[in-house]
Amino acid sequence: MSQAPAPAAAPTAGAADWSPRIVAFFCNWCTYTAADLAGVSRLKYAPNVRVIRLMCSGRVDPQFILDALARGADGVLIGGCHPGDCHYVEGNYKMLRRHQLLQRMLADLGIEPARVRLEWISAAEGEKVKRVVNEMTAQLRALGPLGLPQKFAAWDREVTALAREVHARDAAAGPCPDRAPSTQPGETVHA
Amino acid sequence: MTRPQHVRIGFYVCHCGHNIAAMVDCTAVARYIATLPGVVLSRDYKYMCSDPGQELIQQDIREYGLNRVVVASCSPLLHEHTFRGAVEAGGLNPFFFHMVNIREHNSWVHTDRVLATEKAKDLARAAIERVVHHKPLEIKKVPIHPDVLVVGGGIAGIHAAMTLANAGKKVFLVEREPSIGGHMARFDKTFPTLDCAACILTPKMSEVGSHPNITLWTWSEVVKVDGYVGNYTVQVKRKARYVIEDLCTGCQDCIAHCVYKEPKFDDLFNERLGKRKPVYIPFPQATPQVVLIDPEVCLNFKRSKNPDGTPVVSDKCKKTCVEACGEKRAIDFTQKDQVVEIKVGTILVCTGFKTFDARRVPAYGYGVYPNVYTALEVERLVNASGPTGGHVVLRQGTNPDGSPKTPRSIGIIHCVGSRDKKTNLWCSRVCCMYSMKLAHLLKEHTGAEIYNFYIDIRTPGKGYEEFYNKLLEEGTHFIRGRVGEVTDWTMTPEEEGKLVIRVEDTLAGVVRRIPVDMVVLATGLEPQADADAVRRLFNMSCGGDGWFLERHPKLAPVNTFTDGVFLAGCCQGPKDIPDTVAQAGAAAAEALALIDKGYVEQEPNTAHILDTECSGCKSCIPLCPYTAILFDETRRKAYINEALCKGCGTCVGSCPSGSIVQNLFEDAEIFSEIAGVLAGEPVTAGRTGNLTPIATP
Amino acid sequence: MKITRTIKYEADRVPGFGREVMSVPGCEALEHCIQCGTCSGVCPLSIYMDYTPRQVMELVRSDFKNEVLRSHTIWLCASCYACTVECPRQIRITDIMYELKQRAIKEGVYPARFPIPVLAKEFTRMVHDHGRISETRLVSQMYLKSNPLAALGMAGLGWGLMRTGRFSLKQDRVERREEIAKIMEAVDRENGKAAA
Amino acid sequence: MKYAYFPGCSLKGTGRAYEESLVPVLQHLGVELQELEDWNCCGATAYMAVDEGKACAAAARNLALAERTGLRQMLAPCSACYLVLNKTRHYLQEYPAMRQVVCRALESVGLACRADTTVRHPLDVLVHDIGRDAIRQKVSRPLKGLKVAPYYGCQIVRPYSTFDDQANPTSMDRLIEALGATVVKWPLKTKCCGGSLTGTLPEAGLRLSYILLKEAIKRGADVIATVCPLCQFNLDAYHAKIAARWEPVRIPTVYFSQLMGLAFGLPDHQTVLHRGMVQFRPPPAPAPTPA
Repeated sequence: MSQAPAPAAAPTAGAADWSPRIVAFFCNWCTYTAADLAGVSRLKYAPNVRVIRLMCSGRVDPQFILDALARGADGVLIGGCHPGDCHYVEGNYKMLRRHQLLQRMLADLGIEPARVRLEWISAAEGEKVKRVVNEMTAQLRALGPLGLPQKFAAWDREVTALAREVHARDAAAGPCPDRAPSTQPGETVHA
Repeated sequence: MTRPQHVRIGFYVCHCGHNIAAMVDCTAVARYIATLPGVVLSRDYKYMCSDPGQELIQQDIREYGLNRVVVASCSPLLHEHTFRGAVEAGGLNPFFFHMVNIREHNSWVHTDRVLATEKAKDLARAAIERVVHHKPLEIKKVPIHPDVLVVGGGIAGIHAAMTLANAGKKVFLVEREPSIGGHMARFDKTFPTLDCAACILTPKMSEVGSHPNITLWTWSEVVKVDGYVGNYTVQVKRKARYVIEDLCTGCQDCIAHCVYKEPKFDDLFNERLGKRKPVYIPFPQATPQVVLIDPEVCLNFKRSKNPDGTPVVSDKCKKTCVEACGEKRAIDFTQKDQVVEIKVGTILVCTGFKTFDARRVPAYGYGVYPNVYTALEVERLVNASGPTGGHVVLRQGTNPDGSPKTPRSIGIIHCVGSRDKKTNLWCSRVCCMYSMKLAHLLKEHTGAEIYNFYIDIRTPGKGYEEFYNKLLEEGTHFIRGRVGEVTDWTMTPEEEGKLVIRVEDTLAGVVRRIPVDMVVLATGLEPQADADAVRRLFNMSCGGDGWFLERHPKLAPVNTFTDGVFLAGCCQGPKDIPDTVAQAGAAAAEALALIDKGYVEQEPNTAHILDTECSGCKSCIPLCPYTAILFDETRRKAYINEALCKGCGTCVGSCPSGSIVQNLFEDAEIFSEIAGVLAGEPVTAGRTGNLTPIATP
Repeated sequence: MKITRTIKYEADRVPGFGREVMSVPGCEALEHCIQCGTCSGVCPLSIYMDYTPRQVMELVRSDFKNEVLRSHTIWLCASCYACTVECPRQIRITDIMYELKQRAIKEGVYPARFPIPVLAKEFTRMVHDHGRISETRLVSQMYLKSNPLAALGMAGLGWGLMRTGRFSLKQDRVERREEIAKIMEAVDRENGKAAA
Repeated sequence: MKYAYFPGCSLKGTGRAYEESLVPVLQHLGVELQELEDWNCCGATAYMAVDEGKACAAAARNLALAERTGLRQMLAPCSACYLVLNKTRHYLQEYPAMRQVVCRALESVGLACRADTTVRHPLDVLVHDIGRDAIRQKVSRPLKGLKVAPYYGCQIVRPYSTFDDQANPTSMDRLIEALGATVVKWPLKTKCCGGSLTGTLPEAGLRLSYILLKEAIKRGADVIATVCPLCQFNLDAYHAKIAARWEPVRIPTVYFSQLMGLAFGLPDHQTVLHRGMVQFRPPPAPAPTPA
């Protein structure tokens, strides 16, 4: 078992310092408890994950995942009970289905599948929490930052510039009654 | 960030002694949180869960007019309840509280103090963001059905059932074998007191059989469990005995008159060392005293099955048993399995263990050499009601007078299947003691030389070490070494015709070959073969080793992760009879505490549908495993029966119009939590390098 | 009566030796040893050993390097792997024995005139030089180097082999011998790099 | 069926009877063997004792040569070769550092090793690929009444083999039964024969051979069947010494392939029974049954 790839602590700037940020959604009954067990067992793993507790992985709305990525997470980890072990009978299956659909959409967006990971971790599998977190941290480190907020900013600048250009051209061409009013200059698409 | 004017948050970060403070700079976290909008007060404190810690929260609520409280400390699974109580005592609705786990999920699992501190800040900030959206909620009280189901009629189930029944509760005791008694009923004596297992168990068994509050269903299995704490609906399959239980008096005339004059079929109760007839009672003290017929061997059945799985009645036998039964008319060849449904409020799982299959260690020759025995077989051999009437005679060999051979030397091999990565890594806890007990009994019965081969002798119990000492005085040999192999090839004349044990005597530091007449394998304890199916039935968890998982190894040892389902005995892990009985009592007490409270408090995390938003698409309806979502055809809107909702949130996560709201896990709460954990700058070394490292206390 | 001191002082240990051995591929599981003695119990040669395999395991773990590398035990191991498959902690005892043999040879501390390390070395040299082993030639060389007198006792055996057409002093060899030499040099080079 | 074939040094020397009998038997069953071009010694148990890296590299050269043939499976009849080649495969797969050293060393002579050739033992191939029915069909002279003690030795089942049970292998038992002979049950199937210790430390090594011979006779065996050239040598060559030290325990030891050749009715130069120092005299062929 590999040790947590501890993020560099030396105060040097550069890509080597970068460390992924992972938002995790853990179900209360299996994976959250497993993470507690990892703690009680004093297992050591990478400090890159921020866990949000839900009652069931079935509660994970795909919007949570997209929102986390959009706000700067480099990856999202979802932890649920093993198939057949769901505290609520089959919430984990629902999550599995959503995950598969979401993966297709993410692929279209150019987001690597490794960034959104679904894992079945039972309450007894503290070791697995450690392994999965370390693995995912290492994988994301290899993939590099997702940087969606920065990309949004860049896209906004592009769209703004385009809007300005169109506006200027429209102004030069004179009014056109058939056209809807174009985007106002300086308006950002992403609030 | 701005906050609604009325939000006044109090934040507390707990040091938990050094548990948190050694890895997280609690003062820095408190200082940082103090800068966030809406936070009126931010403190760090040594032990938040202590009385003064809780008192502090209450005082602050009153003094500073707090209306939200966040505590960053251990896991909410441990102390959420405590702090909600404190918040309520301070005069607030207990759900204006949120807890941040910076111990199990942070200080205990990380090694870099700077990064752990940053993580604590992120998690705390998320809670601050979230708690703003919290709403006052009410805990629902649901009445508890006072009846109890006890699954498994070994000593654990027997003791638990008796405790509950004596407290006036109605108990259903379900056992899958034809009689209760479990493994204990097959033991000869019990260590270290050497009192006879039957003498102490049978009175309890017959008490169970006659107790007015106990409904005893043997030869029965639980097949389905629905519902939740306080209100379980359970289906029990009562397997066909081909004997009507109420009409059978246990006279056993049918057995005497069976067309088979001699017992011919393997007697499972006696570990196949003896024989029984197709109609039988498993052992003399069986409870209930009701016979049963084995359709696999009874002549009145064909070996084929009907389409419904029941055996085909051939009517080929003379049915002397029916004749013998006479007017009682207890025998019914057409009997079928029956499924009965019962309602209970709590369930005690006492399903026990199985012994390790000694064939899995081929080096010890079980199944190859007839005179290699398992410990359970020896329990039956030394038992006066066993297949040999308590005479220890071997399967192979004869004495000079032609009678079956009595062993003159016996080797007992400890830890068979235990402490071994290839089989089971755990110590089975009882083998050292039962091996010594068998050593004593075998010596008493045969006067043979007895050798115990052990890795370590483990005697952690009252009077156990003293028992070991007694064995040493009796002249039993103790050789510290795990046996390499049991073979029948010989090097010296005295080895001829014997089983040879090859072992390193690790204390003497020499390899020895020891010829013996009989080898006893102290097989370890394992989870039941169907433990996985059983745990699914009751919605429990198993540890990696396959034993049922208790809610907390120290503080909730008989609880499971499913409220209202309790554990006792070896299904939770190997243990001896005193520990089993103690645990059974504890489980019964836990159940009684629930029942006598009269109601269960339900976490108000149920979901409801916003009428104004619901588009009536019905996509939520098939998702609910509890059929809690209904559809109002007249209004074309879905609605949730909150009494049935368990609060998983699956429907919420998939509602396309976002019209379902789960209390405590509202979208706004979770989105703000996501925003909260990500609001900080990504941690880089460049940034953390600017932090003043704080000396670890 | 001649008496010897058997006490071990801390100075007799070579701290770090155990850890070093346990870091070698195949030897990791030694840390889980519970000293049960199964290895000695199944070892067909343990009856001739100065330390039983179990004792060797403990001596390694406790850093008694000198005692272990000088023991006869490591040379008596016939590589039958019985201990390895029976060990309840899945310690690859045979591989640990190999590792200890290698260290003893490297440090030149194996028992003098002991034929086993001589055979191992002659074997290795023959592989290095020729790529293949000619068994009867190898064995003859081993006897000449370790115990010439014992070679005389083997005459009958040699005759038996000759009679059945199985004796040959002809050296069988690989055609591209330089390839073998190059590979071996490259291994040394790579290992040197790794060590540096 | 075609396999790459790694004979190993022993099969060209003291164990030549193994190769001389195995190759015709396999041919008889329609198996084609392609001997590795310019193979080298696998390193056996001795090389591991001197230098693990070099031992692995020596074995890996053969794996690389096998990969070159394009055949995915290689037959290694000698137990030591079988073990060492399998062990090398495991090491190369399990330990990246070792793989790097070995692969670089092989690169220096233009060889590449992916360690993905399956190393198979003839018993495995005979029982699992060819099958007992096909073998039974080829038996023209059933070895009726012959009592054979199957002796597997240590290294084909321990520790890497997966084709048979480690504690109680039965593939050779089944094979012998298919030849019409009777299998002698004994608990010493996988016990060590003494290995190279019979030569280096006769006191210890020969004792193990003695036990095997003695127990085989005691249990009524006519002949011991082996799968390993060293086992065959140890059980065949030291009778005089064993008799001098303990007691005479004369029983012939042959390769299982020699018994197969015999049952298939192959000519003497392909059963090579004369190579045994303790001569094995097979039971007379049964009279041909009238059609």
